Amino acid sequence: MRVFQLQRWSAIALLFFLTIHMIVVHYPPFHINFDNILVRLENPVWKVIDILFLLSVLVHALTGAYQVITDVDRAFDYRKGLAWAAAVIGVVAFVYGAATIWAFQLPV
Amino acid sequence: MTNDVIIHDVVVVGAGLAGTWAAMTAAENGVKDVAILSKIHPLRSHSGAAQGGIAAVLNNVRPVAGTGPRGPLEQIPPGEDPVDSFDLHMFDTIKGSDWLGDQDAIEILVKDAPDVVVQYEHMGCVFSRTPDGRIAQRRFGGHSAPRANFSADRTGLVLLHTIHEQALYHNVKFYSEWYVMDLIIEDNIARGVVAINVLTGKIQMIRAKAVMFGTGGYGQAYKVTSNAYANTGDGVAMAYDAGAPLMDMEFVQFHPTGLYRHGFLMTEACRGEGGYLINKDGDRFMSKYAPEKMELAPRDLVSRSEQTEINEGRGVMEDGQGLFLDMRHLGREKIMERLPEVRDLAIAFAHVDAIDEPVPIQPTAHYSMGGIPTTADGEVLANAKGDLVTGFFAAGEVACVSVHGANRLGTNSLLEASVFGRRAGHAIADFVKGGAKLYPVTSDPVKRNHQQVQQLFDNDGPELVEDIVQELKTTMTNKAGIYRNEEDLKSALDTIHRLQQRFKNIRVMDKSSRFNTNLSMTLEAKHLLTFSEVIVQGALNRTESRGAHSRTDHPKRDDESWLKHTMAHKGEDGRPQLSYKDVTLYWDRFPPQERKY
Amino acid sequence: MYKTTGFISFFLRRLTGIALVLYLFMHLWVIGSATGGPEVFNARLNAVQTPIFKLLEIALLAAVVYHAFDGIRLLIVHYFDVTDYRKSLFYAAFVVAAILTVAGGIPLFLFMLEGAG
Amino acid sequence: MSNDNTQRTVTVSIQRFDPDVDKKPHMQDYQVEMTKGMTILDALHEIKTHQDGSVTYRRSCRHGICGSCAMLINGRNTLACKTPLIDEVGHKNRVTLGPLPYLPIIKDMVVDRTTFWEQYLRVKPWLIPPDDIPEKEFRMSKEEVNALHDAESCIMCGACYSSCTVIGLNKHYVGPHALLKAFMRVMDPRDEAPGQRLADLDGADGVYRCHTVFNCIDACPKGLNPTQAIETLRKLAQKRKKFETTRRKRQQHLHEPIPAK
Ligand SMILES: Cc1cc2nc3c(=O)[nH]c(=O)nc-3n(C[C@H](O)[C@H](O)[C@H](O)COP(=O)(O)OP(=O)(O)OC[C@H]3O[C@@H](n4cnc5c(N)ncnc54)[C@H](O)[C@@H]3O)c2cc1C
Ligand code: HEM
Ligand code: SF4
Ligand code: F3S
Ligand code: FES
Repeated sequence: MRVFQLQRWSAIALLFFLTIHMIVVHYPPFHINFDNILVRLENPVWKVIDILFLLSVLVHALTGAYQVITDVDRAFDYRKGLAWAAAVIGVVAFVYGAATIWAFQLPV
Repeated sequence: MTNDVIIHDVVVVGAGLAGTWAAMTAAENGVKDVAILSKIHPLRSHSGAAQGGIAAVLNNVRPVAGTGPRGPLEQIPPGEDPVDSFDLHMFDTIKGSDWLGDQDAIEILVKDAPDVVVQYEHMGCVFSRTPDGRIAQRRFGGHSAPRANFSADRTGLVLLHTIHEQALYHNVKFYSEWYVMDLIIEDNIARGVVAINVLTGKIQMIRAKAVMFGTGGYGQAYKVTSNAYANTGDGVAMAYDAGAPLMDMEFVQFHPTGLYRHGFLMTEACRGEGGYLINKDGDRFMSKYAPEKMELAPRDLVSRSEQTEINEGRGVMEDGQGLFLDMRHLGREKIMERLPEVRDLAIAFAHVDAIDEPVPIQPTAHYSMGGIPTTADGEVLANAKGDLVTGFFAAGEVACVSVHGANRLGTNSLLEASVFGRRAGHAIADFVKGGAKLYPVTSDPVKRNHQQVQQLFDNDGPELVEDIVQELKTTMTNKAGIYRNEEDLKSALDTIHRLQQRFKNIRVMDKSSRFNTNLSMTLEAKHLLTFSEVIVQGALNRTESRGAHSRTDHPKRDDESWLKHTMAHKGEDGRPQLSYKDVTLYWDRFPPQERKY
Repeated sequence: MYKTTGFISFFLRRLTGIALVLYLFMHLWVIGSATGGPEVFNARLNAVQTPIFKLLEIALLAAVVYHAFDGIRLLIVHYFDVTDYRKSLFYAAFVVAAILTVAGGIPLFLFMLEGAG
Repeated sequence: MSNDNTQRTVTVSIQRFDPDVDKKPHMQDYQVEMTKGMTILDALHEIKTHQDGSVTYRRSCRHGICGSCAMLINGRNTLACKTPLIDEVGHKNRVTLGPLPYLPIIKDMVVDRTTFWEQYLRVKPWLIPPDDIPEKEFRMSKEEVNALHDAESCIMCGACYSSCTVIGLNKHYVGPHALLKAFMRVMDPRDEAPGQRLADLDGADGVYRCHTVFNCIDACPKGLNPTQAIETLRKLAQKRKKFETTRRKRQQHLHEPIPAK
């Protein structure tokens, strides 16, 4: 398993998810507020899609950042540490993001 | 000055095919400590510029039956009769050499050839192929069967890279960009060399049990040349200065197809693949000079024919000094597959695409038949009697075994560098393992060379090195070129003597120690002046025409008096002293004949 | 510095990539407020719905589409052997990105005016 | 085609630097009488031999085959000996020369290529042949030979290496020249260990450090395509095992004639 592969595959996944995301969330006249989003996220399929989107964007972003940093000669020698740091950040951000998506629920 | 001394078992000067083969073979055969010094990075060696091919009797292809000697080629189906043989290759080489080649050495060259080529292949060299996957072969001038094994038109490059990789694999130590400036021979025993580490400018002595030279040719003595800037004959000059003899130096090959005005080679493969030579009137003029072989006659003959056409006013281009090499009829596909580099060269330098237009060419100084005389095992001869210089070896273009005699056939020199480089490697391994000693150096060569450099720096005279070199080159081209005569040669000798005097008043512009190429160019100029004198002296004495040496005042070959090698020693007065050595002939098999193509 | 179309595309891709990462984390933080309930979320979201942010959003769009199409170009090169078309592909990616930025930017811009008015 | 007949004086602006004397590089102008067919290398030779012997550069073959004279000409890496002066001077009558970028300067246009050669060595450029060596040549098809065409024409001039943005950032990266060589060995049906080679290149400083900047293609004076080689290696690296098996199968027929089509 290679950072490179992760980045390419996540890029392909992003192509799909990001297009959807841009259209349904950011494209006017959609107005972003809690209720509007809730309408969509009530559907568990959308929840799954958003979680996968979150996952791929995090993988892509963090591998990307990792590549940018390890491209520098001096950082290259610390790449193990950097990879772990990226993984930790990724997990935290994923949990945080997943909690966010989870939060869009009708009050019980 | 101990910190100035480096010690190895074997030190090889020159990282072309010859030097690298020797080093690699010695290392492969149990000599642990082999070092190569090269004034340019090994992969920049001039062997890499060779285009056409390397000769060997493999019998992979033959002319299609019934199409005549210049017809298309096809692979020989398994089980069918071979068309080529060792005897044929030998005969072609001997005839090419105008019977001046030593036939025992030629026999070795020819018989080792298939093995060397196959070894290249096993080491990873990428050859062009026949449809059934064997090494493809093409025709070459003076060869009566297709036996040039090739890799498109970059054969030398591929061979050089292959052998360099092998030397790396065998842990040969490379000193890249070390300029060797002196050879240490004391009491007829080679003890090492003195070199400048170009990067730092430091002068150091490298001592070794065996010293080998594979320093290449000396084409830079001529104005229009196919040779690299690096081919300044350092090796021959250093050996000569150190007391070793030089052999057959007057034989300098002019290649018929140098790119007009630039001299870069349009490989003979252009004609081997079927290209024509045409003059101003559009005639294939070779029909006059070599009705049978036409464009594929040997180089000396074709170059002379061209020069005659030019002299008689049938040349092309504005100064009438060129002729055309026409490859249009070969078609795009063949040119792209087999001659891509040549096409690129013509486009880059002459703005001519060989697919659509004929390429302007002219004869160009190309190969040095002469050099340091050696045995077939690369051991350097000390004199015409056949005594050896202990611990001194040479192979490749710097050496004269002699397999090329008065004229080399195309593709025989990559072969020579490989075969005799390899043999020298074996001989060196035996020599070192047979208990060779590391002889002490009694004089102080580092100091001596240091002083020489300091003197050049301090000199600060009015003369520029380049002016001297340019005058030398012009003189050599005009007076010791394709056609020679007594008057011209005498005047050339005068000029060289005058230039040697002027050299004493030169100025080296760059006096720094770091990467001083100005200094190395100056030392090279000195070498040019040294061996050019030997070329001219040898040519002046040889009152006959043989192979590449063509005297208008002595137009016939004269076996009676001149079937012998010229040997030149540096005399007491610093002038070349000539003596002569017999040619080894197999009288029963290849007696001298008239040379007609 | 060695400047070619290859370098320019690389540089822009990097720049947009890093910008997008920064945006991503900001974005996560903003919408992360949803865990605090609708009020917090809407409040924080309103803070980033001012015209300035809307303009930035157009820049974001530009960055995303450029990055995406340049990325697609690399994916194409990776999966199909088309290095010969590297320059045309770069111009194509750039032009498509520009068109999409304008096409997406105009509604966004109008939307912004609307929201402001 | 440019008009070759214009003889005129042109300015050759050269970046000078001798670390023993200078603190940092500076530009120095020379006037050269341009003659017909003059190349950049000819102009440098004229300057070095007649005007200023301390101007330093590497050269040998004069016709683009030895790889010595790669340098930065008007902001592009190429071979000085293959570049006509007239094509570069433009209407400003001026050309700017400097050393290959991203490499330590030894003097003027001469750069320190240590890392370049180390990386070349790292890919084990030699063939690793099978144990079973035939008496004659191994059989290779024309197609197999053609696949190696690019890699085999490489003259190791370093124009690609020193144009690569990634090399500018990170000297751990093995570089396009070495990867092209590695490609040549991996693709060679005679090579015994393509799997191991691919594994060796499968790391962060190997094929994946390339960011497809394409500078290497644009710079290569021989018109070669290292990027394509790198992309191929990347793909093969992912299916090493399968590739290794295919190679084993192919090697069983290395002694036999290529079947006619
Ligand atoms: C353009 C061209 C095309 C050719 N094509 C063919 C062909 O198709 N077929 C064929 O058979 N032959 C061909 N030849 C001839 C053939 O290439 C040469 O004869 C052969 O390569 C010589 O090899 P070498 O090893 O002796 O020397 P080279 O390859 O010239 O190597 C000389 C080495 O010595 C080193 N050296 C020299 N002086 C010093 C010094 N002072 N200190 C340290 N190192 C030094 C150099 O750095 C270099 O490494 C061609 C020649 C030319 C010029
Ligand atoms: C459809 C959407 C996207 C595609 C197709 C895509 C594609 C790519 C590709 C192929 C690379 C690899 C470049 C290389 O190998 O050098 C890359 C790098 C990168 N991407 Fe994306 N990407 C997309 C969206 C994003 C998003 C949304 C972000 C940010 C959150 C992002 C951040 C990065 C970063 C930081 C890099 C590393 C920079 C670099 O190596 O040049 N990408 N992208
Ligand atoms: S790939 Fe091209 S640019 Fe790179 S070293 Fe080889 S010849 Fe030079
Ligand atoms: S320039 Fe460098 S990044 Fe890759 S495509 Fe060429 S090696
Ligand atoms: S001098 Fe050999 S490549 Fe330019």
